[in-house]
Amino acid sequence: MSGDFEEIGQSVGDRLAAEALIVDVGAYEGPLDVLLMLSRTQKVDLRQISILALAEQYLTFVEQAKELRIELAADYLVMAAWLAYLKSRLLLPPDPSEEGPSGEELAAHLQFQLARLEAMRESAAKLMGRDQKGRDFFARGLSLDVERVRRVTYTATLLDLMQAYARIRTRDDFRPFVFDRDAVMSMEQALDRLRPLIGHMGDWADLSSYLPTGWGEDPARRRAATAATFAASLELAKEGHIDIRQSETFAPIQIRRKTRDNG
Amino acid sequence: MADRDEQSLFEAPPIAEQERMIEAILFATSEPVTLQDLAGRMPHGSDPAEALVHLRRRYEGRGVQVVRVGDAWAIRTAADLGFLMRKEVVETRKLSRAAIETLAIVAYHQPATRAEIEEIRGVSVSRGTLDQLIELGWVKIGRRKMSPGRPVTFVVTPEFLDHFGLETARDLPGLKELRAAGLLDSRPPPGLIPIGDGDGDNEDQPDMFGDE
Amino acid sequence: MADRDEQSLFEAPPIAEQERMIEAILFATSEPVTLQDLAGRMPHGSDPAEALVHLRRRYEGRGVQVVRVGDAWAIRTAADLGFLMRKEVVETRKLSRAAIETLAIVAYHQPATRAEIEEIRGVSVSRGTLDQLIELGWVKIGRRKMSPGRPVTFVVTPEFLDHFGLETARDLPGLKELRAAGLLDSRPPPGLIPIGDGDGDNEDQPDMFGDE
Repeated sequence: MSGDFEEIGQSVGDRLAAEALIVDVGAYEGPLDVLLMLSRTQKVDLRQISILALAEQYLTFVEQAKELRIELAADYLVMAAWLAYLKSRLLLPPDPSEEGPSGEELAAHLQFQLARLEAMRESAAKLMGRDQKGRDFFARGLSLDVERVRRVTYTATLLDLMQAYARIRTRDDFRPFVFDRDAVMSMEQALDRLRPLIGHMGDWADLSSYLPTGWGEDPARRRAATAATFAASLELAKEGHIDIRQSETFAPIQIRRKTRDNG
Repeated sequence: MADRDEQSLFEAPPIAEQERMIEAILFATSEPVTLQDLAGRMPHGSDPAEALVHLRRRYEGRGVQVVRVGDAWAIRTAADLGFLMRKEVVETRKLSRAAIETLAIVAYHQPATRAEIEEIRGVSVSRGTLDQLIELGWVKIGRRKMSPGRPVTFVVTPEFLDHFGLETARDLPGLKELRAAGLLDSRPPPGLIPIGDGDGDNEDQPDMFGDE
Repeated sequence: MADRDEQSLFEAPPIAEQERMIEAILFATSEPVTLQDLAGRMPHGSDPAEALVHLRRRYEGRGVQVVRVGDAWAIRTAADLGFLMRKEVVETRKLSRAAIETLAIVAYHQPATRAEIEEIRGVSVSRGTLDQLIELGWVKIGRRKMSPGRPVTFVVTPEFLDHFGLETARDLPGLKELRAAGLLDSRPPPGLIPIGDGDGDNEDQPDMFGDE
């Protein structure tokens, strides 16, 4: 009877211990997390904790996991090996010939690690417990974006000015020998000519019909006027005043005033 | 309403507290909020209309205002501070070649008529070019010329002198100096009187500045 | 600036007016605005820092507050009125325990390397965890550490401060106590010195117990 009782008592104790320890390995964030959980059962300051007892608890935890055929990740086993080693260092009298840190130093560091991890956990909880933007306090709902105003300033240096003047004067001196300006029409001239005509433009009409009078006969003058008028019409199209089209390559180019609805 | 009486059992927050609530709601909401909406969000028994009167008064003369938008309410920037919501982006561009040449001609030959500028440049001067220079404050319209048609003339402004670091337009270097500075092609033009032969290059200038 | 002196000739607006201006600017945006930005948008000679002191006081106890976020300023609703704003709440993804702990470690230990985070947690940090925090805009990559391998470090952002209502990273809850307790020290594990070259930065060594 008494034997039975004892047996039952033990098995209940074991079961309780197992339930307390092996909740679900997947819920732990690594061996340090398990150690932290186990250390809470000692109910003392983490700096005062008995590392020896903790190592014992951890090794039991690993043993039980094995019995229950729970596959533990390698780092849990590495920790178990290390704790077993630490346990022996703590139990045996120090070997003066052995190099490296003493068992006490290693144990102290583990205490520090546990205390640090717990401190971070508490801090994380405090942080998340703070008032948070978008939950407890709010930013402006209507964000007026700053309107960006573009202002263009033009610059020129005295050198630019002098170079420009020099360019003009040099050109002047060369002019009688370089150009026959009679057959040259500038785009600006063509623009000046076309602009006032826009208002009178009707439907599609050939570009050639907009050539200035007196420029159509002589081939050189006609070429210059056509080129200038074409360039000017491109400029006007770019400015959105006219439409321009050509039905196929080399077909006559046609222009018309841009209709207002899409401009 | 059926639940009127029930609601009146709850004590409404003090009006100052209601004011705070409306302040927070109007601030955090992206759309203007109607009185009905306000009432729906505030504790039972609140009187948003009255609280709004207080809130509105509190913001009188402040940098933002509580304004009515249709039948809803919103917080908006005070009209006189709209300029703070604009950020000026200054973009610097070089003057176009036509503009700088026109400017140079005005500077060297002032007072210069449009016809004179065109004659010197060898091409017509678009209205936009002169307008731009006038807008920049570097060129202004001078006296009309005493010649047929009495055309207007263009002259450079004190701002022009200031920008280019000149005391007077007469300080502009002459052709001889331009050539010495390597700005003029030193190649003598074929068959032509070389430019800058001593003092002959500025002959048409002094009188132009003289009659100012 | 060359025109500094010239500008100081203009009188800065009265402080009450500057206060209005800051009020308008801060009300207009959901993002914190830096002092520098404020100064840049206000008339020359303005003293936004002083005007802010006044403005902040003015909003004490109101439904919205003038809060400091790092070196920037913003207006936020008072935290006790959050219940009114249920409509405005944006449901955020719940952070994993790993993410929350990693965030805390970065905040309290910054600049923190990945190895340091792993050492403190005792497990390796999955890539997704840091990515998630970076994506939220709460963590960013800081300067590389001057230690072997020059590992990158992680730091918290102004957005983190803004989100948790912190003026500076120094205002993290319990920071002083943790520091006094030595819990923020970077203490290398004894006996592991040869691996980490003495600085505890044994990256790619998440298992710091492994070698003994």
